[in-house]
Amino acid sequence: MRFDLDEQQRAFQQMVADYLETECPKARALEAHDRAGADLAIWEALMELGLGGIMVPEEQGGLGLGLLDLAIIAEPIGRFAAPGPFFDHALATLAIILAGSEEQKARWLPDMATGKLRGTVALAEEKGVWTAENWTLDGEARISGAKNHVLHPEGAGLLVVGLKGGRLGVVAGDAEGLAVEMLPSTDGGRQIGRVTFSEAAIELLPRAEGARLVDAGLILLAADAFGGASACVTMAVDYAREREQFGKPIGSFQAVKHQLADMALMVEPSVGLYWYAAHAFDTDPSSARVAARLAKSHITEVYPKVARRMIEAHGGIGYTWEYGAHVWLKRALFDQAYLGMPQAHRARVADLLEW
Amino acid sequence: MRFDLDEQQRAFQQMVADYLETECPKARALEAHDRAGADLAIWEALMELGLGGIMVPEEQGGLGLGLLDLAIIAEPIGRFAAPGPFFDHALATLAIILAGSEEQKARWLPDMATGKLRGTVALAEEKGVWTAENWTLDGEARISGAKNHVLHPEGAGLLVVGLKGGRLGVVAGDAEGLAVEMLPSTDGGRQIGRVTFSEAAIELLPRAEGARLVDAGLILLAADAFGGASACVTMAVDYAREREQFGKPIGSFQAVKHQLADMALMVEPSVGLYWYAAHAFDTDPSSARVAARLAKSHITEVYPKVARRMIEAHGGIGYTWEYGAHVWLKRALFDQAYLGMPQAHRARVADLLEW
Amino acid sequence: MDLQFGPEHESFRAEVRDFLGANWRRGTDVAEFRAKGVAAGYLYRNIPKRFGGSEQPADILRARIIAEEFARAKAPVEVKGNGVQMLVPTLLERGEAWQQERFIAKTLTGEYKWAQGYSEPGSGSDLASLRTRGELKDGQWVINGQKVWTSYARECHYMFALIRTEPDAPKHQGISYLLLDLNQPGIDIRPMKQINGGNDFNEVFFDNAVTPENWIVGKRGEGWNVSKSLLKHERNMLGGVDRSEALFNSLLKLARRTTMGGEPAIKAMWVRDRLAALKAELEAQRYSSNIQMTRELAGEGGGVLQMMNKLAQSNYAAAIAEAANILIEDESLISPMDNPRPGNERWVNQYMNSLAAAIAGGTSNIQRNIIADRVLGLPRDGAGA
Amino acid sequence: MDLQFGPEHESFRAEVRDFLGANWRRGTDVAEFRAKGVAAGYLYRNIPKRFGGSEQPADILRARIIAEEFARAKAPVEVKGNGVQMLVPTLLERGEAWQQERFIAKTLTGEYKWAQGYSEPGSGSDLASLRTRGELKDGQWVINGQKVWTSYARECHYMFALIRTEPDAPKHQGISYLLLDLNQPGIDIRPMKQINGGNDFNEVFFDNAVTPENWIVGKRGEGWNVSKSLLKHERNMLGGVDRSEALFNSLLKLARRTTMGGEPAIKAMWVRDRLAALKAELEAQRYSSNIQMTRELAGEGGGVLQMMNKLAQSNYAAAIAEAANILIEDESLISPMDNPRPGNERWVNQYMNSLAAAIAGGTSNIQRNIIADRVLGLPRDGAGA
Repeated sequence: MRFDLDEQQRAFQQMVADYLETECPKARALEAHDRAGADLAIWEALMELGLGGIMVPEEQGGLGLGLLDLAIIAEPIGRFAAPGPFFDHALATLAIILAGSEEQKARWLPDMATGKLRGTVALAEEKGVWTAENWTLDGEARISGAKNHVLHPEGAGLLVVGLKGGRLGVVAGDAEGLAVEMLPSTDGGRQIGRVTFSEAAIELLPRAEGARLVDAGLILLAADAFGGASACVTMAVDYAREREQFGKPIGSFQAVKHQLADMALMVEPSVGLYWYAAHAFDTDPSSARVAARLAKSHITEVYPKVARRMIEAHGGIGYTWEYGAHVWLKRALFDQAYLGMPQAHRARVADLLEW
Repeated sequence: MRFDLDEQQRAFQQMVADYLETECPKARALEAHDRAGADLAIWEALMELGLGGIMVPEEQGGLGLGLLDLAIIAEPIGRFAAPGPFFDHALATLAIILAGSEEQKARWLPDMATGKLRGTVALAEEKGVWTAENWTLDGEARISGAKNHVLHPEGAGLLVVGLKGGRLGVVAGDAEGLAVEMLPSTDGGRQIGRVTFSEAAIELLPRAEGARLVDAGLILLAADAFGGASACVTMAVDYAREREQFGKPIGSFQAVKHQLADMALMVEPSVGLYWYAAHAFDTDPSSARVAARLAKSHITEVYPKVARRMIEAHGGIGYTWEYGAHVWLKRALFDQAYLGMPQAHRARVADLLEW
Repeated sequence: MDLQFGPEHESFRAEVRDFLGANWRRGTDVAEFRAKGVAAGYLYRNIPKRFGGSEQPADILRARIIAEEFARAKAPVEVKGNGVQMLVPTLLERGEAWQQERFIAKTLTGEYKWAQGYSEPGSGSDLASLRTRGELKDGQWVINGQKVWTSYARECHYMFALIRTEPDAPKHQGISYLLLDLNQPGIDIRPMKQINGGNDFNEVFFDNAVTPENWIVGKRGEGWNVSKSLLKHERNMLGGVDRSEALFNSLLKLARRTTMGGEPAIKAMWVRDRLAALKAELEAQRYSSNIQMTRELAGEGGGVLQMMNKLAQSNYAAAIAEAANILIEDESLISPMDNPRPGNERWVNQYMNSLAAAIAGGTSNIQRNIIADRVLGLPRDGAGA
Repeated sequence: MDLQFGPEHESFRAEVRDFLGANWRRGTDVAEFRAKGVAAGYLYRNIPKRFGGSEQPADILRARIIAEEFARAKAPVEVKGNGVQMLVPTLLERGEAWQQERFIAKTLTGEYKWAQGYSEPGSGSDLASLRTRGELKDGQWVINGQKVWTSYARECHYMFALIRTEPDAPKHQGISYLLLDLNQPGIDIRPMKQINGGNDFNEVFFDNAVTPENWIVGKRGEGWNVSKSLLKHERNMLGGVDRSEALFNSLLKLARRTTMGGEPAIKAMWVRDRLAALKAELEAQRYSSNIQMTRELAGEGGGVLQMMNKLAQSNYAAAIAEAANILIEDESLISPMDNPRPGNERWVNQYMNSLAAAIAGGTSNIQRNIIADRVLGLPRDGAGA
């Protein structure tokens, strides 16, 4: 028995972390909040590193690996708060892998693996309605209606749309009858729009894997949140070691030490929650439903708390835009709210466990 | 406008506090946990000080004061965790004052004011059922059924029983058909029994003031809890100033200081909650219903938390029986659970405020 | 306990109402109205007449009645800001006659606006370690260094600042309290954008900025003590329950208005439980504030509770923010910044603002130090972050 | 990631099951069964054969399989207590040959039971300030002073203790690790009653108690270092997730069984929410424990997570206690003490016990110091309470 990443996984994760440390310093993450419009450059570079193909089968030019391999990459992306469509493209790609026909896979996946074709997902409907069981949009060849909170819809080559009964369909990014209204996003690194379909042409994916797609999304958000939350601990600790008051580093004051220790305790032990959920997704899908919700609800609930404390630990400087600490707080709000709040997922856990 | 105790009230409260400081040191409060059976001596002494007659009208030999005057005495009683039937006798007395006929008042109150006649209240039925709206026992001259969590029923001269529709009745302590089963009480200072009535003779009080009686009980428990919680802060602070580790008082370590500051912040600002509720009870009964529940739910929820932290702040010694810190933790559990948990009262507040 | 205002105060209230009815309606000239308010004895009550105040005997109840009635009529009260709230009391207590003459009256009318120059990049909780230096040369102070967190500096004419003028003295004794004109070449003001997109704060850079030798309040090296009284005033300012009450009421409205899972949020048991718990905390703050007022009225001082206000309120704002964040669910994904008419996502802003409350005017840790040292009397350990 | 045991280990599991099937049923003589367990290589695996162990190569997976299978069969494993878990590893590492010969084997069989003599009334978190003194006189140590928190001392034959033998040395260097016989006139053991009514702890008074000169482990003044390895072992002991899991399962049962307002508590949304949140924390603990095991298996050490176990678990026990307290409502009024068959009020006991977890084996504040210093690498400030 081995409950840990293997050498290859660690090396892969480290490679991405090293890359982002250079290419996505705090200033870059902050930039996405300074100007409207998606920062696609980092995503494109990550695609060049081959990260678009992690779960894509080898016959379509991918690595044929599992969600765990993808999630451990989502962690450093969250740690550096890398802006761009990593999450939504990964989910759209996974939708095709899970639910597409062989022909559809062959048609779309090779270009999605390289990033030549960028996808996104359109899932949310009314306030708080995210999950496959509650989708209402429907249609066989054309659909009408709207989806909220679609990530980076502008310029996306295809949109995977969640349909009634947990089915999934694909609408081309340039389809007629598709209209995008961009909204200001709390997390500047993730651009959001409302997408309206008016008799837009849709191509159905044969398998109704919407519920499973949402599970994967929850796990990827949990991984992003774990990376972000642990970055918050690191930032707070680093600042406390540097910043001096009363002639010594504030990190030597016991009250500050204990606050930082409590932050670390909130974050560090939760890594296994997303690992296990991703592993279960790959090997035992039925148990992944609960595990994904435990991971997402726990980690994304911790993340904003830790981000707040991190900013507080910085005092005034943390409250300045230029310092950039807020990037993580806003990403934390995103990770917590996207695909549904912790409360909603815990309610579902209770149902699934037949409490 | 004046939102404070007046000189007379302060002096009265101080007098009781001074008395208890001498007569009810920690060792005495602990004694009640060491041996079964009620410690009536402190209560009797308090009666000799005239505390039985605070709310009793002057024509029946009392002081004719309000619930605020009674509640501010309940505070030091809670602070010193004084064992005995102060709360239950006060409530039984108040029941007669509120709901009794002139004849009944004249018959019972003079002896209740002096403590010659001791009363108690029988309110609880099923788990969590405390409030007047939910009482089910009924009868005009005789009653059958049971009441839980009756305080100090052994030796009580009369029991005020909560009846259907919020009515109240009186059963003599030596009535036929009345059986008492004493149970081990978590709070050794308050002895508890289950009382069963089998066609026991009951004398009804003419006014259905059960709901108002419960309001008063909630306020008195909140006052007791405020006293106890502030005692916990004081005990923790005193210990932290005395106890040395690493060559200095543990109260000079910043982490300990902040923990104590947080405890003080949890407790001190809540005093006005019970003052206001008691004042409203005396002057504007309709607003007292909400205020009593806010006070009881808030303060009795804080009290066990603070008592736990107080024991933790003591380290091992706090966990010993002999040191006696646990007396306050157990009293906190009592104050919190008696007459219903914070959650139940908050739910009622939401209803009353028509949310 | 007597929660009613007495008959004398109730007749005073009627008088205030009459005044407002006669003199205030929307569109009235604010400066003229304020002058009438001073003449009637309602505004600047604790300030001598010769400086433009109404010089009334201290009466907290009247002050509260005035505040209540002016608020009800939506009439303007005293000019807000550091000048009126911090500098003027300091000048009254410590300023020289010519300083009082020159600055107080025009500050009260709002003609002079003042920035506060305390914090520096290296000196937050340890304020006394500040390093901006002032040297006396040819009859004027020459100032070099930097201040941060200076609210509204771009709109201000003057600054009162703590400046290190005695570099060789122990740190608390080397500071002077100087006044200076912000409109001079040696001063550069740069706005600092905040995490919620606002930019009320500024950095102020001093490059051989100057101010006359006698623009000093108190003696050389006494600045720390002079500023201490200000800090006390500032803490008073933060004492009211209005902010907490407004937050609670907004949250209650949100819960009534929004739905969760298709049902009104207010009908969910846990929402009701949370709201009632927050209501209890609000009432505790209100009563504490009333107790403080009563005790100040009785000359006893606000005491223990006063030192807890700031922390209680910033904790409260955070608790409200967290509850709202749960209620708005995915509406928090939409930013209220650059959005002229935000919906529920305005709560994202409150979520950020509630952090500012915990940081501004001394962090929560400083507040805990104060409670531990001054309220609980715990042994001091030299310092704390 | 591979959460299955490999085929080699699965066949080992089958072997253990066969052994248990053949050798254990209720009523089997425990000592005889243990002897067979040692002979089969299942018990005392890391202890040399000459002292009564089975001297197996370290294999955490086998150890876990053995633990799982013995637990499933409800078969006895190693003797519990300070002797086996704390003294024996110390003697193996630091003891002289004659000490190992004399004490280890009989400790393993349970014939010798050991008390731990560390804490003193004045020395809790600052253990090294202990003052119980030992003087060498006529070839034996003469000991005077007092120990507290000595678990099960009344049932023990011997004690290993930290004793100040070099009063003039710096505090950490003046302590020796002595063994002593508890059955002597100079020793007085008094039970300490706990707040939940139990009395597993004792005070031990030394009034010219004696022990031979060579009943010392390590050299004079080395006792602090000798004991350090013990503390490490103790922390390991506290690492498993069994306790948290048992607590969660009991809480879940309680929620299923009890009613609130006439409805099953488990049907209330907030109860479900709380349970699911606690379930997530439990799983986080479980996976952390699995990660630690995997890393120890790989020779990497338990690392960061290991140092957080204790605090995570005591926080968890407190959270469970608080949830249960809400569920049982007024049943908490009834004491479980002296009550042979307590109902829901048994949770009052857990409420108390959860406090003990936060206090015992180093308070939560000590755990926070450890995390801050060793995990986060924050600058040390000399000491901490």
